[in-house]
Amino acid sequence: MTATTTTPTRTPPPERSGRRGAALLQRLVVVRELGILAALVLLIGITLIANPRFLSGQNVRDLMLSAAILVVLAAGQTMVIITRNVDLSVGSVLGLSAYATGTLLANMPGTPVVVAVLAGMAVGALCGLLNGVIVAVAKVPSLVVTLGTLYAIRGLDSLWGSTSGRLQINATDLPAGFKDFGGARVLGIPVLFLVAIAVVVVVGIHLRSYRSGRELFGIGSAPEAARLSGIPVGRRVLVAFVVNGALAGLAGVLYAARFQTLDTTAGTGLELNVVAAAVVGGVAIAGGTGSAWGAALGALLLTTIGTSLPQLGLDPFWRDAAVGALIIAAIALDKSLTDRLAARLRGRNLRGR
Amino acid sequence: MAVDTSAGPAAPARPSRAPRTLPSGSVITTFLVVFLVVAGFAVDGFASSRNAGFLLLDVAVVALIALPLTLIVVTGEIDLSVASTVGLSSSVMGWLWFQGLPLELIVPLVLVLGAVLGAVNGLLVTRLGLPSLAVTIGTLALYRGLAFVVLGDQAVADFPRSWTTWAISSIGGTGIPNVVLPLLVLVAVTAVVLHATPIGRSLYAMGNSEDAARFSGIDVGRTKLWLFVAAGVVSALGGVYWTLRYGSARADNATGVELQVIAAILLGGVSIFGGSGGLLGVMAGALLLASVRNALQLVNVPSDVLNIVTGVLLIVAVVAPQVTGWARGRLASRPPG
Amino acid sequence: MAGAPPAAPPGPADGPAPVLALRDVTKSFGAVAALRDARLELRAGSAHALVGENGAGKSTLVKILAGVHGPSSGQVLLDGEPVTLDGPAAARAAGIAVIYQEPTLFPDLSVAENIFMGRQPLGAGRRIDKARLHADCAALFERLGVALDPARPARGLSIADQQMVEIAKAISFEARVLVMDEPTAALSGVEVERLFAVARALRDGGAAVLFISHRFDEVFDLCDTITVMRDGAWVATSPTSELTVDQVIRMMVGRDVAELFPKQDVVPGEVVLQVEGLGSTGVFTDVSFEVRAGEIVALAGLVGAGRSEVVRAVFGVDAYDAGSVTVAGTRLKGGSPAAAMAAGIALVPEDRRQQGLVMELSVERNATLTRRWALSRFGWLTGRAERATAADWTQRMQVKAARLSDPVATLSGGNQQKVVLAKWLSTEPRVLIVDEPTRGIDVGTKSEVHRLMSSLAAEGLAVVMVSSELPEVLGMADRVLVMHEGRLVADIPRSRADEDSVMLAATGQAGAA
Amino acid sequence: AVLLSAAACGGTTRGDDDSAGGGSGSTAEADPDAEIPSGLSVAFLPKQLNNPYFSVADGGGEQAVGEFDGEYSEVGPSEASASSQVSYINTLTQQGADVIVTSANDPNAICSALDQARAAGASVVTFDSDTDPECRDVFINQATAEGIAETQIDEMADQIGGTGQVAILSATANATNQNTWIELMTEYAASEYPDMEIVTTVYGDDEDEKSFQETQGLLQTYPDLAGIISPTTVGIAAAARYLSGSEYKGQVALTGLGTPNQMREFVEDGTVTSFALWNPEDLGYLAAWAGAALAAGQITGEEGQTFTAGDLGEYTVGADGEIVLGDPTVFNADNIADFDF
Ligand SMILES: Nc1ncnc2c1ncn2[C@@H]1O[C@H](COP(=O)(O)OP(=O)(O)OP(=O)(O)O)[C@@H](O)[C@H]1O
Ligand SMILES: Nc1ncnc2c1ncn2[C@@H]1O[C@H](COP(=O)(O)OP(=O)(O)OP(=O)(O)O)[C@@H](O)[C@H]1O
Ligand SMILES: [Mg+2]
Ligand SMILES: [Mg+2]
Repeated sequence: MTATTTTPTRTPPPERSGRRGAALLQRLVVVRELGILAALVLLIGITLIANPRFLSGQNVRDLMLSAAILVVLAAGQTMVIITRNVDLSVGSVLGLSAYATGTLLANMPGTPVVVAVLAGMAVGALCGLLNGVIVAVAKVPSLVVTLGTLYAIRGLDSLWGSTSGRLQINATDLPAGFKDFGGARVLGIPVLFLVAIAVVVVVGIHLRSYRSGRELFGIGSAPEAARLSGIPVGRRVLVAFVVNGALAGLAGVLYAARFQTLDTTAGTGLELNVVAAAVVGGVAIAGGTGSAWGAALGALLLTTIGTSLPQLGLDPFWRDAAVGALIIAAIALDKSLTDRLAARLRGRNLRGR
Repeated sequence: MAVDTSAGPAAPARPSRAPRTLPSGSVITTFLVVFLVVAGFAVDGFASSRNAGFLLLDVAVVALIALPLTLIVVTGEIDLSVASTVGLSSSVMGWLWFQGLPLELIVPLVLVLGAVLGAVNGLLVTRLGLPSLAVTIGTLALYRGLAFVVLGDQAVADFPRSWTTWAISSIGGTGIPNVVLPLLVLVAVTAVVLHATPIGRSLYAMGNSEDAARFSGIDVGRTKLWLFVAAGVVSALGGVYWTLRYGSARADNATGVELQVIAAILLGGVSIFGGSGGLLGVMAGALLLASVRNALQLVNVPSDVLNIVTGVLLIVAVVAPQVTGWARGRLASRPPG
Repeated sequence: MAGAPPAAPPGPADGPAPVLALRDVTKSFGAVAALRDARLELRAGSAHALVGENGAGKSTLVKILAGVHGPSSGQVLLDGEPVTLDGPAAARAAGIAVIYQEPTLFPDLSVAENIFMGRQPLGAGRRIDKARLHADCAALFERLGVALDPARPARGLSIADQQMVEIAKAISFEARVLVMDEPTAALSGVEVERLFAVARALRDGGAAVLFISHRFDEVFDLCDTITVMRDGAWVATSPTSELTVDQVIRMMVGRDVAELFPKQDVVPGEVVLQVEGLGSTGVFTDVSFEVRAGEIVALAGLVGAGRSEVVRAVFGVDAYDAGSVTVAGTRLKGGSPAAAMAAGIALVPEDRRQQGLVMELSVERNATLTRRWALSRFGWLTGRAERATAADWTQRMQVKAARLSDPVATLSGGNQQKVVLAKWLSTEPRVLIVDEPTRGIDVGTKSEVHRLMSSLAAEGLAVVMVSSELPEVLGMADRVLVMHEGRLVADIPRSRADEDSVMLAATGQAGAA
Repeated sequence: AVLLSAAACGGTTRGDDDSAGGGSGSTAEADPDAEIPSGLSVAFLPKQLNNPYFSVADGGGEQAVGEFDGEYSEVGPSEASASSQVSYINTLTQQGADVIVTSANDPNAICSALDQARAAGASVVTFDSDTDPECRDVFINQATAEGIAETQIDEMADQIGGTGQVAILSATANATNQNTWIELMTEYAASEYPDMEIVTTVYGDDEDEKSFQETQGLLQTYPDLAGIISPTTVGIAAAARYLSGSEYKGQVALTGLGTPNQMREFVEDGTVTSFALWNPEDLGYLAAWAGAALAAGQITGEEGQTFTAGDLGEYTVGADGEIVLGDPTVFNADNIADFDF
């Protein structure tokens, strides 16, 4: 029984060009996001032809404002989805945080904006902690848990509203400083949008270049392998939920700042939009791949569809249908790209031998 | 084959007859029964036949759609577009009725439409290999959008009394709605398919490991495709029933019902990752959700609290087995004596 | 010394205190006692082998060393001090690197990240330095002779490549203790040789090596000490020099094992399986062969030659784009395993965890999955019919399982493999295709599998066997087909098949066809 | 096609006599002098709970119920859907409520449930949004549809000088009363102000964000837009907020139906000149009294019957069981300070 160790005649095959593989991988990442970007540019182009005023200053600002909230939510959701989880409760968390912030500001008009923002984020983080603890400690599927908290947090929100006797918080109830924050611009760009961009950059860099970020990918890619390689799976997932909750809380504050009128239904039904934005942006629902930039682009694309379809003269009734068709087109495109890459990897593998 | 087992170290495995594990869903079913009994005594008006009728009417569509969706979830997929299919079927039904077609023709046409809608989902999932959660988030928006395209802001409401009354009236004077009988038949058929046929076995296999199922000769793609088609047809049937029950065909009918159906399925102990769970639990889950709401409404609990209760119930349903399993594990691993 | 090994505990006869030791470790999963008072001592600068039958508890022991499981009782000693390894991270911090029996990679991450997860080199602002990450990985691969691109994702790697990545990862820790649970099961000679070279270098550098394998040649080649386990309990520990293969086997199994390759001579009958011009772009081209009733045909070749892909295409799990498969004169519909099964083909796939078994389902459901239609009456399938069939077949295959209703995942690797065999043999096929049928199977069972294959062939079954184990190929096959880079390059009859002829063809150096 | 026509001959088609129709109609005699029994249970079932508008209206109802010494309750779904309303109506039926006061999310979908409630002895009053007249006893109309439509068009014409493009920002596409008003507005504008062009109707779904975005879309699509009419409180507030923060403030006129509390800021900052609404508190108040009158037998819902609605005085049942609250109030900078709801 020595045959397996005979004839070590084969010399190690020539090193396969590392450049090419790296380039390929790089290209895939770029292409994924480029595809969405291209769709976005195409949509804007067509809309511009139909309505040249589409890119007027006011309209672009409005677009940014509308997108800001979804972008923040999508960035947070990306972290969670990458770990092979999902957080369906973000719409409810946004509602609760917006209402809490609004109540705080209405009762204490002297509260500085920063404190209001932190308070909103704290409310969100608390909700995220609840989700995260249940998911990570009890080891139960996040879809179920967050479906539960979707109902429960919304119920809490409206219960608060109906017992506090303040069903709606109007612009008049909010202090001027906060309202200014909602309308403020830097170099013509709405501050709310800048906040969203900052969030995306921070989350994006963390996911790409930090050990703890990479570990999130590991967890989503193969949970068992993550456990065996000593990654603190529970803690990482918990933190992802807390951060996502805090970002949903931040989105609640942005919501309050932007609309300045809120009741306890704020953000209802938003969860599917957020998941859709992430998925359109190339974040795989099965975990392990995706980027915050992609998700942000997805959010931007969905928002742009919302505002551009009416300008293309499309009957408003068509809007939902178009959004749905676009989501499907986006994931189909993404799939065909990844398939092509996988096929190429396979072919190379054979040749390399 | 002649194998010398006398000296073999391998103790031949015992057949598993002795300690049978409880059938899945028995916990939730027990819970349901306890709840019904308690509520029957504690809640005024809960245990009347009229209330039972209301309750069953409320749960009918959710239970109906839960049937095919349970099979889909067992295979590890999901269909979020079911409620939108209900809406689109309802719209199309209204539109066709408005065009003067007879209901006897409309109903089969709508069912065919449901099959087509389901097939679209199924083909996208099985042929293109797209994740069903993402696909059906897309068709959730698409089908609902098409429902509005068909009927816009109109409502078609002049359906014949004979049909609409059938949908809400009960068998004889029993208080049990007419719709319960066909529903029970469908439940029985689905239960047999899932639990006592080779098809059911293959559903569990592919839910746990698609690869292993394919390597065992199971045509995973085709099976899933047919399940999505079935979900489409049944949802369309739900659309027809919904339209008749409320006597109103509208594009926004059954908005959000998908979450109720999924809540029932998850409450019933079906794993969202596929491969485990049973129909008994799902039906119990659907009934439990509806009766808790009903009982709490009867004692004037506000709807905010109802939502909280629903959410907590869902979480408890998944966490509880985890906790008891953990506790049992602690007991078992304690050194004997 | 039939089953009565020296009972003396491995004393501290010579050398320093063991780096890592297990003392009277017991581990039970529910009612199953996987380890009973197991003990082990690993010393610096020594390569230690752990052998035992399937289900003897080797992997469980490894997982205790790795901190994955905590012992139910007993102690783990590090440098003579008791320690609690409460997680893989703790074991790693203690200087223990582990290669698990089944590769555990992150398919979406690059190979380099897989290796350095959690230890990626950092640059400015504690950000990961990608360039250095890839350079470090490339250097490591160079050392092991692995030809993989550090930047490619792990998804799509063959089992062998995955195993190599796992090895690279374990090596990269520069650990004091290197534990390898059947690292060579999927590897062929070249890779094994390289692995051993590295392992020896580490050992000579003062590391303690624990090596688990069912291939005794490897054990005797690499290790200086052997520990034998049986039924979760320690049996013996001896220097390799004092043992022979037969002694080891007797201690493992508790009896003598019959001839390893009991090939019966048969006269081949009709052509049952005919494969003509089969091709799949980028994978394999123009593969033609035929198999007669009673014949055992081996498909040999280096890892990655495309053997598995050919048999998968024949069975219809993978689609092909040229050629045809004919069974007993009837052409098969491509891409349909159901059609292949109907025609009488059975395929025991190479990856039992992904392809062979539904890990969460019970042993009985798995064993009868292929027979679900046959066992049902008018489409009605009862658990009782399944239980009876499963009990029958698992008994025939000597599957060691506590209960047939337990998930198959709780079985040891070898016992899982037996369930896969049971699942397919119970379909009573005309053509049996087995892909690495004895991977990870212990000697006793292996000879049973071989005897079974050979007697089934004698009864008229046509067998196609893909195997990377050359002795198995030479011992079992009536004919050896050799593949090289996706092509069939040689067809060698039993009489002319030997190590040289097969290896020459497999490395692409023989023009003979 | 053969199949189609064949089936059409024998099947149940639209226009068959079977179609909905032929309701019960009350036969009982009304006794205008009947006493309102004490302890009447009166349940308010709005379109949606926690909706500020319905909160105010139900508050009026609560006050009325207190005045005639009944038991008030408010129940309802947290999302505005007809099917959840049905479930609440069923619960009320089971509880044996004496009076159900509701605003329908769908004119037909809750009909059969209301029928069952009436069969079980409840009196049914609809307010704000009516059902099919057969399914309820009386409907409290906040104002005649004509009155509402004409007031809004007149206000708009006043502000834009009777010429220019005008868009409508409505609630959901299915909202019954909005659709009726829009139809009447279009007719009225065409006949009275031929230079005023109603260019489109968009739907904000009574969601603040959606309404906000729709406003923004309108201004992009119609650069020459002179004014926006939003016959829904959510819509007008969102539109006003958008306008006040944009370059269109003061350029594009906005009117419609809004609550003084929400609109006060925009009237004061000049974004909005005037808008209209009835007093929702009065609406609920009247509805409760009408319910009590029904339960007491003072009225049965026949045209011409009269009853007294507490402080609001005497009301007469009109055709189809409709009771009109009165003309809407127009709010502007001069009078807005007098209202708080
Ligand atoms: N998670 C688990 N739950 C229950 N039983 C288990 C579990 N893991 C292992 N076992 C049982 O423990 C015993 C030892 O298994 P182990 O995997 O250690 O064997 P092994 O010696 O590695 O065998 P092989 O050579 O086949 O890999 C087996 O009987 C197995 O069924
Ligand atoms: N799913 C896959 N994705 C990408 N590449 C694959 C996949 N499966 C196999 N390959 C590659 O195709 C080549 C042929 O693989 P195959 O498994 O057929 O070889 P083999 O001769 O059976 O060797 P092995 O001993 O590894 O099974 C291998 O190099 C492998 O890496
Ligand atoms: Mg093992
Ligand atoms: Mg192979």
